[in-house]
Amino acid sequence: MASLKELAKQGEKFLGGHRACAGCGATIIARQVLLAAQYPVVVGAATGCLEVISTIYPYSAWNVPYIHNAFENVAATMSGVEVAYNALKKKGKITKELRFIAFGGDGGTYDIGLQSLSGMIERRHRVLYVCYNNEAYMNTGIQRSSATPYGAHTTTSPAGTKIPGKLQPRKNLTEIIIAHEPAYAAQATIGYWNDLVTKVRKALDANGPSFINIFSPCRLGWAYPPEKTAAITRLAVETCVWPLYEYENGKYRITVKPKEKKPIVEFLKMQGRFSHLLKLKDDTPIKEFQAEVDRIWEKLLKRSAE
Amino acid sequence: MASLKELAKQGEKFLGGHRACAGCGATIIARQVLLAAQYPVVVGAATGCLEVISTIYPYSAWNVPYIHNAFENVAATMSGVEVAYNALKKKGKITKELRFIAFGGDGGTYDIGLQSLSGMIERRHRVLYVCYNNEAYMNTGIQRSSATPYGAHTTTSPAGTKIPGKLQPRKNLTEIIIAHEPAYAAQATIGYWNDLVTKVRKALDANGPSFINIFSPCRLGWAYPPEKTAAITRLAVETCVWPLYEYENGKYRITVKPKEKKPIVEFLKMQGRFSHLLKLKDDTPIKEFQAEVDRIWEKLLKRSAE
Amino acid sequence: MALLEIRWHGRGGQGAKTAALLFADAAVETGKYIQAFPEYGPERMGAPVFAFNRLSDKPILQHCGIKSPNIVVVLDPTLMETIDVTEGLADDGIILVNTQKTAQEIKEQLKIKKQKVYVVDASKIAKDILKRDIPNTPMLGALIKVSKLLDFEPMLESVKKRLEHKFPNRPDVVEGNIKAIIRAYEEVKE
Amino acid sequence: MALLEIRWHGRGGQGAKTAALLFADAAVETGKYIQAFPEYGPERMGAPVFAFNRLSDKPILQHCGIKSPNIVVVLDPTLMETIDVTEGLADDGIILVNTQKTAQEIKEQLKIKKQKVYVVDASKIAKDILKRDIPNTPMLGALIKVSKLLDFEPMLESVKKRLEHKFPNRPDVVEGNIKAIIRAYEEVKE
Amino acid sequence: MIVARTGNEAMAEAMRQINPDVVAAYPITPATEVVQLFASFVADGLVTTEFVPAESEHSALSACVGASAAGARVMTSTSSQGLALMHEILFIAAGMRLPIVICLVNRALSSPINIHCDHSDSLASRDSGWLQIFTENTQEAYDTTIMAVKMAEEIMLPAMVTTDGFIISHGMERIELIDDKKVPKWLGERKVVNNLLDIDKPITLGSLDLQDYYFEHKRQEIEAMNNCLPIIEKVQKDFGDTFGRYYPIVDEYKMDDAEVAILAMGSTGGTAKVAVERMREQGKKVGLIRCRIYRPFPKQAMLRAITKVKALGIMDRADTFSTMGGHLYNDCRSILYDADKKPLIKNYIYGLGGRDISIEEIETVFEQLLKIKNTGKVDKDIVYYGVRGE
Amino acid sequence: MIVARTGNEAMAEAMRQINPDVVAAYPITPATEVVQLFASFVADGLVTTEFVPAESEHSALSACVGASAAGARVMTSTSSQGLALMHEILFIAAGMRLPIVICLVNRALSSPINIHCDHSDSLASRDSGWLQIFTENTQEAYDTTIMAVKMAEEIMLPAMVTTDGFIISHGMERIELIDDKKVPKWLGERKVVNNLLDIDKPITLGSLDLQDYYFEHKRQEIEAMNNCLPIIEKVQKDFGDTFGRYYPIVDEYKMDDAEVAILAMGSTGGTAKVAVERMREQGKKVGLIRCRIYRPFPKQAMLRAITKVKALGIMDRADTFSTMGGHLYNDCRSILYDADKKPLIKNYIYGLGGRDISIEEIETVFEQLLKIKNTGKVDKDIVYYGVRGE
Amino acid sequence: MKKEKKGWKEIPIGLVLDSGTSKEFETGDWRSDKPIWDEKKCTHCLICWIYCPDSAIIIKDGKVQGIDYKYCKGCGICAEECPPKIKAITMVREEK
Amino acid sequence: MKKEKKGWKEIPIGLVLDSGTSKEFETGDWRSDKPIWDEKKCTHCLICWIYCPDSAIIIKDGKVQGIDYKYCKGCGICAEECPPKIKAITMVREEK
Ligand SMILES: Cc1ncc(C[n+]2csc(CCOP(=O)(O)OP(=O)(O)O)c2C)c(N)n1
Ligand SMILES: Cc1ncc(C[n+]2csc(CCOP(=O)(O)OP(=O)(O)O)c2C)c(N)n1
Ligand code: SF4
Ligand code: SF4
Ligand code: SF4
Ligand code: SF4
Repeated sequence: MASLKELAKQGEKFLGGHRACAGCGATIIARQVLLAAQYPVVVGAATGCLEVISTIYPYSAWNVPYIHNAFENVAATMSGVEVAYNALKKKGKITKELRFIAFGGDGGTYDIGLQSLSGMIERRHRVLYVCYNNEAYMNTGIQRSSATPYGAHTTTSPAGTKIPGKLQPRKNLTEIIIAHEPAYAAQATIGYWNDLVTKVRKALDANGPSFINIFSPCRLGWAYPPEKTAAITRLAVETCVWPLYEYENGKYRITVKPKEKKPIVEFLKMQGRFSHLLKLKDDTPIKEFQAEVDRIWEKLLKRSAE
Repeated sequence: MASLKELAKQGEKFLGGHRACAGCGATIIARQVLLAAQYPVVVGAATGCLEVISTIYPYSAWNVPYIHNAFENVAATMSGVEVAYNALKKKGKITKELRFIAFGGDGGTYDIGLQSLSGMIERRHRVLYVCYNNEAYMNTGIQRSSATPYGAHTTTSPAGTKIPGKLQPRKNLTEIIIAHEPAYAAQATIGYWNDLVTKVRKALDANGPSFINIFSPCRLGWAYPPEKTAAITRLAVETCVWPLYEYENGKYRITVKPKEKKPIVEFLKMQGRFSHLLKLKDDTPIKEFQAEVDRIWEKLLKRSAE
Repeated sequence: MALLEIRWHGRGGQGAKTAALLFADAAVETGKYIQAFPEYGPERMGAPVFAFNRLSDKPILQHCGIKSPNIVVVLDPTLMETIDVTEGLADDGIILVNTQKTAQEIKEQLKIKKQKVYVVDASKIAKDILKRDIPNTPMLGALIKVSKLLDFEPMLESVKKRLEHKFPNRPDVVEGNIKAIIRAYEEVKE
Repeated sequence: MALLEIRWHGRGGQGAKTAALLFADAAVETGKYIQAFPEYGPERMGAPVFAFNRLSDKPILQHCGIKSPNIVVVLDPTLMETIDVTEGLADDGIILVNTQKTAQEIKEQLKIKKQKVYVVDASKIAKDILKRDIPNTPMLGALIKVSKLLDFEPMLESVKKRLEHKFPNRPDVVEGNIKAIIRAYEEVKE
Repeated sequence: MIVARTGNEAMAEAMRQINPDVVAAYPITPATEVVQLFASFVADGLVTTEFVPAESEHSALSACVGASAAGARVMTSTSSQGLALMHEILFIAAGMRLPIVICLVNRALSSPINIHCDHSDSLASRDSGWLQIFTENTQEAYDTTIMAVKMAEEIMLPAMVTTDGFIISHGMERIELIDDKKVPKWLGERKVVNNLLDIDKPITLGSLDLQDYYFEHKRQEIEAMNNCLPIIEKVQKDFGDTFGRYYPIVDEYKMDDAEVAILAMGSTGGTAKVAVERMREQGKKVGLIRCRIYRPFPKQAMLRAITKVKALGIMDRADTFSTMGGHLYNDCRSILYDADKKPLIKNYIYGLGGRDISIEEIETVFEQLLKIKNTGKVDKDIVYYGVRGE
Repeated sequence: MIVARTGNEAMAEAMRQINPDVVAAYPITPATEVVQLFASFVADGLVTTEFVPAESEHSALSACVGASAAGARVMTSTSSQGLALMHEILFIAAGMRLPIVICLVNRALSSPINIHCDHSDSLASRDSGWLQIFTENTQEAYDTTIMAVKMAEEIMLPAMVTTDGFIISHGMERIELIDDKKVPKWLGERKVVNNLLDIDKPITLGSLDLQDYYFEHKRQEIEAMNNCLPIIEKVQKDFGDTFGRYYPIVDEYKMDDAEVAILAMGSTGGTAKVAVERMREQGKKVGLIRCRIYRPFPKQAMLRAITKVKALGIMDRADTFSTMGGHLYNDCRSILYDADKKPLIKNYIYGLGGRDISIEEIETVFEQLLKIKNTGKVDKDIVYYGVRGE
Repeated sequence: MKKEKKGWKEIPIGLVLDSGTSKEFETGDWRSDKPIWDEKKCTHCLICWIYCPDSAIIIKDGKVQGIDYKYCKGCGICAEECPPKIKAITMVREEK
Repeated sequence: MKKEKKGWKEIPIGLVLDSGTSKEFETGDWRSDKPIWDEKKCTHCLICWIYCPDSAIIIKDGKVQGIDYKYCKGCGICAEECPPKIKAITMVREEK
């Protein structure tokens, strides 16, 4: 269990001066993940908010080696960086122990980057892939992704007079990745920094591909007051909208169990993206959303009991 | 339970005169799947053996509407066909009930076409995706795919003096798809035509995206005598190398349980692609393969017991 | 009327772009030719942003940026500390600032001699009437006044239309904004 | 020696391509310039296929297809029923067929007057010696004979080398193939 | 109806009025809004379109191919990296002769990644067999989007209509909209030649073509491109006759007595027209030529225009990375090869990655051209205009 | 060492001798063998390369970008649809100035899908900022693959070396191999300018470039392309001096006294040389020009060659789908614009999708050119040669 | 299998092709072994038919009529799969 | 934030950039609310630090030194997360 004092000892690896909205969750993730790393790391990022706000030429917020290639290929790009490292190490041109971390948003991971990630895991590259999951395409102005929850309003799944927000449930990427049998997989979020730090360290020590899906509030896309960024993630966990668990050599483990499971409405009502659902006379959308959450939570309890 | 007499009543939908190798499993799949369909179907195919051998201009073996676009996008292409059908139906330009089937090889499905398929399922297009899985890229001359089993020889995972065939286990695509929660998912193979036919009919009746992963012997890539094409699939099932099961509204069901589970060696020794493994003094590769098969089978038994 | 070029200074989220668009949109209905375009950047909430307008009686063909505006509108006075809002402003140009200060104080702060300065406490107006610090619509009123080339009544009408279209079932919001525009139109001073 | 062009007829899987490549590869070592290329199609096992060779003492520059070969080699006689193996064959050309029939019978079957026909039962040779019906290597021997422009000994040597390289720890296979080649070289007749 | 719209709004309005059967798309700056607005039309039931929020542009266009082959009227929108990711399927859509229409917002290609305007994205796919129409302003973008549907369907080739990223896509202008009902009426229904969904007469689309047929199929496609200009002109005339706005193949501005001229594409055309005015006020005989239809390349019309002047400044908002300068520059030199009147030509590569081009800078170009005309000498034939440190 | 090798074998041998740090690739006919053979070298421990069997070409090239940025010497191989799928990343690799080398086997682009040779695939990416070198035969493919590594690394731009699909890739020829040890020795180590793996001096690669810097970065890339021909010549000379085989920028055959000539790329060059011989035997003064270095386009060398004759037949194995004919045709007309000697030019679009081109057909072209020379008239300036029904 | 190939103006536009035309392409000559069907033994269970990759088992009113040698490539699956107790199909070498 | 921009011959080749240079870009002026840190109340638990999106909580030897207003955008997370019983950070409106 890491202590903040310990983490604070090392210098910052993700600096201020970036262009993120005030209170952006993605940047907190970048900081917490890099602070957790106990090895020197080389970072790759997919196109997306995190990349855009951190590397506007001639300014870079990254205090570690960083590469950006395109939107859909950070996993493939880091696969290449990792094998180059292996090759150069074999030839003695590099001696240090390095680790590799790929950052992608949910769009760059659940959708356009899924194949690249699937290939990276199947080929067993030793890279930690971090999906900072703000549940929509924020950089382009809040479009739906397959991580966008049922009913949420986005600009491509708008709450209109005929259609009440997104019609499909979230793609369960963490389960999809677990079906790939990576060396390590987990869900985390910033509100539980300690849980997050522990998972990052496990992932970097795992001898193979690892994946962490990190719930990442976006004050713009979710429409909530910026100071609530950390608080909102705790509600997501307490309502089981975002269960914290990990998968390691074939076993599931829930790392943070809410004392009492709150109804999702508590989570929804904090955010503008769901406000139309709460206004609807007909509460089936919310019921369906709740049912979906319960179903997945039940399954998780079962799996972790196995 | 369909009878062959019944199936034979309708005319052939996949004709002779195609250019497949004598005894090709993929073409048997095309026939069995189309014969099973109780609706008029529109077919799409990904680039690969099935497409190449069936549509060399000016000859087409397909006796149903057919479209080929590219290698990696048959799922997206058929998504488009399906929505066009919905749109035209809304406008009364089409009245008939049609169904849509996409055929892709394992390369076009597990690897380069995975994302396209994932998107099709996430958007809930009512298309049956059939992966005819011959466990390698055959059309281009037997290269490894992520469906290629551990230890198998292919031209890009050759059994060499330093490396004994493919080093990674099979990607478990069926589980990956199940994690997408399609309306219906299953594994099937030609040797159990009745099981296959039943699954195709369930899939076409399912109100949403469906997926069937069909084990497809390739006499060229697997190196076995052509007349064994059906027999070999039964061995795959009896050794649990290819379990026959289905997933429907949250439940797993094993559709064909082998009376006694045979050791995988019985399956391996029929095929040239594994011959080097049997020649090795060190039998760890085979042991690991067996362990992998057992692990997945155990999991399946557990899941289907849930 | 010759071509008039306007530059808006605001912060991401403050509605400088919205104001510029609304201004242009409304002006069209009064028979003018217009352009409205934001400064093109991936800037996020809080960051300094620009928006621009062109206004004319004749068709506007050019699509280049605006380097020397006739009018500069400052939505957020704190911007003046870090950004030279007078940059490129024509000698006979006008600066319109949302502030509690007097025009004179602003003149001194910006060290400008030739150009005219107009001030209005749009934030206060917004807070009074709309109960939120969104100075952009009030500033519209002030702008119409100082620009001297749009008839107030018709502009007000067409702004109203647009607000009604934007907030179909919020007459209160529409009313509030219109009130704010009128008050700013009246309160803006040199 | 002028340029010699050869066309091979076989079936997918029968090794027409392999034979053409092996032939060319071996000929290079004897100091010749060569080309070997398959007919380019996605054909599968069993389908009729072609392969081609060019052979010369001088560098070969052209990369076009071969339309009028000097020699045609038929690995599988059943092909003659569906395919015109004599197509484009020069009047002074040669046809070499793997068959039990006599050259005369083949002449009649193919209705050819001018060109020479050579026959050899390569399948039998293969089955006798290699215990499998793979007529391609034996046919090499026959081809060397009829083509009259390669010295047998050096060709045999370099073919052997290549087989040894291909089957490192199968001396039996190498021996068998060499035997088969020699026998075909001897048995081929007009 | 006179309104104020941004380029993206205008294209989205056109799509709403066209009410295509299928729209499959993926967001990308600066084209996102087109899709976004259209999605809201769907959500509000203003269109009956099936909207497919694809998981990538590659899949978006692949779905468009499937839908178009199935007989639907299909549109999409993208930009830059999105178009690049569609590259493979662009050629396939054209080869299958599917009249898909893309509302393309021009944006510079990575790398470096940049979200602003240049023409490298559409020009990098100029061989794909798509019609390419570059528009100057919001009105033209709106009108051309509607016309493109008709052109594509009659020619049986897909079409891209482009606007300059941000400059037009996010720039609000005064435009006139056509009545909602008139648009579908003018377009009529799509006539489907090969109907994939006709199960009574099953067809096979997209077969494997070997050496024996590929050339013949491509020859048909080439012929379609070679012969489609008259159809384009017909559609433009018909549009003008119906709605009162006429568009040329090549837009000539003050060219009748011009001694020197600038050739450009996209929004720069408008800026250059203002520069022409200013120069003319000083009595200088300058003109502007704007290439509107870029694919097919209008050889004759372009020759007619560019041979009117003694000195021609070709402004390319992209480079070919070939040592040969920009695209229009090479296209024009090529078609001029056997012309008897040959202007002196200078190539200005400008505005890459959204670098602004001002009226003054264009006036400077005119001054240089006048000098060239007088001296008869082109000092440097390819220059990079507006780059720092040149 | 004299051996017999197919084009794919030759390129794979070159890769084995180069022993790159990383190879990431994806199979595609007719390039598959290159990767296949290389994979067997890896399996047999003949190279120390890290081999990445990517799940698509897009990922293959993306991994190459990552590996090259990390300081590795990187190669891959692909063809046609594979290259098209890499399109987006091609521009990125060049923009990041990464010296990746692709062994490209030319194959026609879909649709229709076809596995045979034409040049549409590499030509469709000619703007991407990659060096493009078209080879005539197996020997040249082998030698050029080795040279390309050095060129790319010195120029800091990626390079494609192409062979004609099946014709060369699957055609066995007699070639001379260099001793294994000599190749790495001649190449030396890659000098890495920006080292991503240097954690003590962390750098940021691939940042977002807005209007204020994009043009400057692209200008650097353009400059690299504009100035790299001398480096290419230097490397070719150095290679010749070391290994005895010299290669030109533009390959001229019997051009000294030629009155008419054909300009072509790839394997057709060889076939045309034989045609030249036959014509010469009849006393006809014909010659061949083969464009070997296509990107950067060698303006000077090409001008020198093509202005030697009165009539020039430009044979393009691809079309631009622009109404303007083939690529070389337009490139040459463009560079000839201000030349004082101008040959009569006729464009022959031929061989699409692997349509064979015979010596006799090329002789016919020469006859037509001689007629053009004599009559001084070009009847039809763009013809589709060898298509049925023309 | 020779037939005159059409010119570019004659073939239909849009890369289209009538379905089922492979009937015109006979693959029977690929065969090196030939299935012989014994009508007397056959119980018409249709097992051979469901497994034939080349749709070469001719069926009429639910009964096997024989084998279509125009397409049969002689893979031998039918003989292999015909029930052990029946074995109504046997493979013989194509005589040359 | 004005600084002379380099010409194309002066900027490094290969789209490279030194890491950590965002320090030169001050985002403090984006702030409309300002966190005030009360040294006396602070227990140096560092909670505010781990949550600050702009790395604007200045730490030295494991102790909070104050807030770096050059970068702080005033999101208010620090004040929100500072333990209830402590609340050593309070947000005040930036006076204009
Ligand atoms: C091929 C391609 N398509 C689209 C884009 C435009 N684009 C850039 S970032 C982005 C969305 C990113 O969303 P996500 O991955 O969720 O990250 P976020 O912005 O939400 O942090 C899109 C659509 C692109 N750059 N490249
Ligand atoms: C983008 C692209 N990459 C590569 C290819 C080449 N290619 C065609 S089919 C194929 C392999 C197909 O393998 P699979 O999907 O397993 O089907 P199979 O051939 O085994 O039936 C490949 C690599 C292609 N056509 N397009
Ligand atoms: S939009 Fe959301 S994700 Fe992007 S910077 Fe702002 S808060 Fe962060
Ligand atoms: S290679 Fe395999 S899959 Fe392809 S046709 Fe032959 S048997 Fe069928
Ligand atoms: S959270 Fe509060 S108590 Fe803890 S360090 Fe920060 S200011 Fe001090
Ligand atoms: S207000 Fe936000 S940015 Fe400022 S110090 Fe607190 S947490 Fe950091």
